[in-house]
Amino acid sequence: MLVAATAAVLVTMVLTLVRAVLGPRLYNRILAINMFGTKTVLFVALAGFLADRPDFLDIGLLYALVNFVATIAVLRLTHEDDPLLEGEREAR
Amino acid sequence: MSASLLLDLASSASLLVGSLFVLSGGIGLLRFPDFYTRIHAAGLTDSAGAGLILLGLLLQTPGWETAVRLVLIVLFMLLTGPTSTHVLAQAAGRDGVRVWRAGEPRR
Amino acid sequence: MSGSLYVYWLIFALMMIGLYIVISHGNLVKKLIGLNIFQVSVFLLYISFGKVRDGSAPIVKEGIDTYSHPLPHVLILTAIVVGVATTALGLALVVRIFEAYGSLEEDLLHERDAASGVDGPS
Amino acid sequence: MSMFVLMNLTLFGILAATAVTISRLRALYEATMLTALFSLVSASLFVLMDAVDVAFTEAAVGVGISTVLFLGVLALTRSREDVTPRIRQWPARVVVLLAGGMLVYASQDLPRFEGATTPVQVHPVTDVYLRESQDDIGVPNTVTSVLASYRAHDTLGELVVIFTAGVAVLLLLASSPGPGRREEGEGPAELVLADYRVLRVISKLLLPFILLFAFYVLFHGEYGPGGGFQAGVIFAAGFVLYGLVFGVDGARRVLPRPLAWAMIPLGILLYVVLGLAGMLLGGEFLDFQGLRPGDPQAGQHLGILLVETSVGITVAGVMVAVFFSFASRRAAR
Repeated sequence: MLVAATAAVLVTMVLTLVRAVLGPRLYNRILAINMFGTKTVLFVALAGFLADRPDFLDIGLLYALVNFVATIAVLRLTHEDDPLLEGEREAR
Repeated sequence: MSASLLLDLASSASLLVGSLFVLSGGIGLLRFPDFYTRIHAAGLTDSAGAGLILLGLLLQTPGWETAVRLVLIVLFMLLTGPTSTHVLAQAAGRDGVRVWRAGEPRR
Repeated sequence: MSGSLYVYWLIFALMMIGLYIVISHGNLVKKLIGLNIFQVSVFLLYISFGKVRDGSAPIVKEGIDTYSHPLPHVLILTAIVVGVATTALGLALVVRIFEAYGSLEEDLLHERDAASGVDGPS
Repeated sequence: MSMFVLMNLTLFGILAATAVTISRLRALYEATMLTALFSLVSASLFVLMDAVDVAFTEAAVGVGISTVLFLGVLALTRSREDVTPRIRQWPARVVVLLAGGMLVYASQDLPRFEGATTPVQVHPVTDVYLRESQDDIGVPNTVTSVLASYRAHDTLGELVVIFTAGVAVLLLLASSPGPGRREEGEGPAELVLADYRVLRVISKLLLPFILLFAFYVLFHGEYGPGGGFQAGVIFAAGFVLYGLVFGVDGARRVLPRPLAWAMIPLGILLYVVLGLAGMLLGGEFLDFQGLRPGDPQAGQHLGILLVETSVGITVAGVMVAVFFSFASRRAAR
């Protein structure tokens, strides 16, 4: 069952990546990458159990943390008024 | 029917359902028509899918150290996941991303 | 497949994509992103040398005999942090260049240099 | 094909697709975010290849720090790239194909992947690091013992590089005020995120736990993945999060700038003093056996812990100071 779950997580990673590549535009990509981050947390946890060494879950905790930091950073720093982005908003 | 067998069964079931949630969330993220509907899909995998998979792992942990970490991960995700989707949706709203209505082309 | 090299080829492909971004793009930030990709692929190459079949992470535990080699891990661990410090240096230079020139496109920078009589690098 | 190979291939495929997309995207915010994704996937690959410590570092650095710095620079400069002219693309493609072909040709001489008899694995030093270290030092995480004891000189050198790069960034960004340094308490950056109440509450709630996690990573590095480098970066990431939500001035109230700057040389000084202490107690430079007379193992433990602590102090200082100096600069537009 572990294998099945890992496979599901990997497939979802690919699907999420497709959304991140297709976009369109910033917010869809942020959403996709945020979701990709949680999938890597799951993948690392599952990989630890698959390798019979589940004592490395600290990594999963760290991934969850930095994923949050990155999402907040994107939101915060892309909010600066960028005349070019403004132009794009008009064109949307 | 022993306790360990019961645990194994519960763990497998939880993993299976969690995987289905994760997969459906991935498909939803790909297929839904606009940003706000996709947030729904992402929220689904992040809470239900991840929670169930981690619960499934929790049911087959060998020692308490691993169990504590799993619980911490779940708690952390429960705190940060909704926060980031909430902030994302609000930021998108402020930035003028419009809600999709039936009949419009996908975005 | 005991004698396989496929991992190295995949890593080389990643490296080359990074190199391509560095060479072909004129934007300085994009060049740094490409450099980052190249750097991570080099890290992957080093780590792949340390991996051994059926090995386990080199944290010694009762009942486990085969471990992957710890030395590449040590080298790369420090290299990652050094890498981000040098990337920060590059980014600081980018900020100063933008403040001085108002642009980050390599070609434009050369033009400005030529126009003001400063010798750019060819 | 085993499961390991399949997982490897999938992750490498994701990496390649991401890299190609990055190369094609002209919007640099998006490209930067995909770089964060790239870094997460490569960290997962490190986990698969048993390099848990490296995965720890890569995730913390690549996503937590590097992405934030890139985004900060984009906020200060332009976030859109010009179209790459065709005339630049073709020569680059030729060069890349030639170089790649050469590498693939040369790879025939490389030892096979995962081989147990490769030069790396049969070198005598392998046995020292993996087996003898358990008697000499007694630290289960061999990465930590190699990093902080066997190769402590090397680590000192790396720390000096980080120190130098950090000081150079501070000189570049802090010395000359530039066209627009932000006055305290003013500026466009104070606007948006502080308005989100949920985010504010959650971030304030999380900060102590993140810092606690950093200390845990520092002290647990002997038994699990972690150590000074990772702890320093996590510590910095906590402050980056705080600074992002409450503004640079808010973060400065928690960790004043002189303190962050003082941490940079402090760690290196501690490291060198520790090395000299080893010499005074009758050993070589950075020899920890004599730190606890009569008990070389305890001496090694103490030495490793102090090395990790000093590494953590310098790394955290550099990262926080660098972030502050990027964040307190105002866009020149």
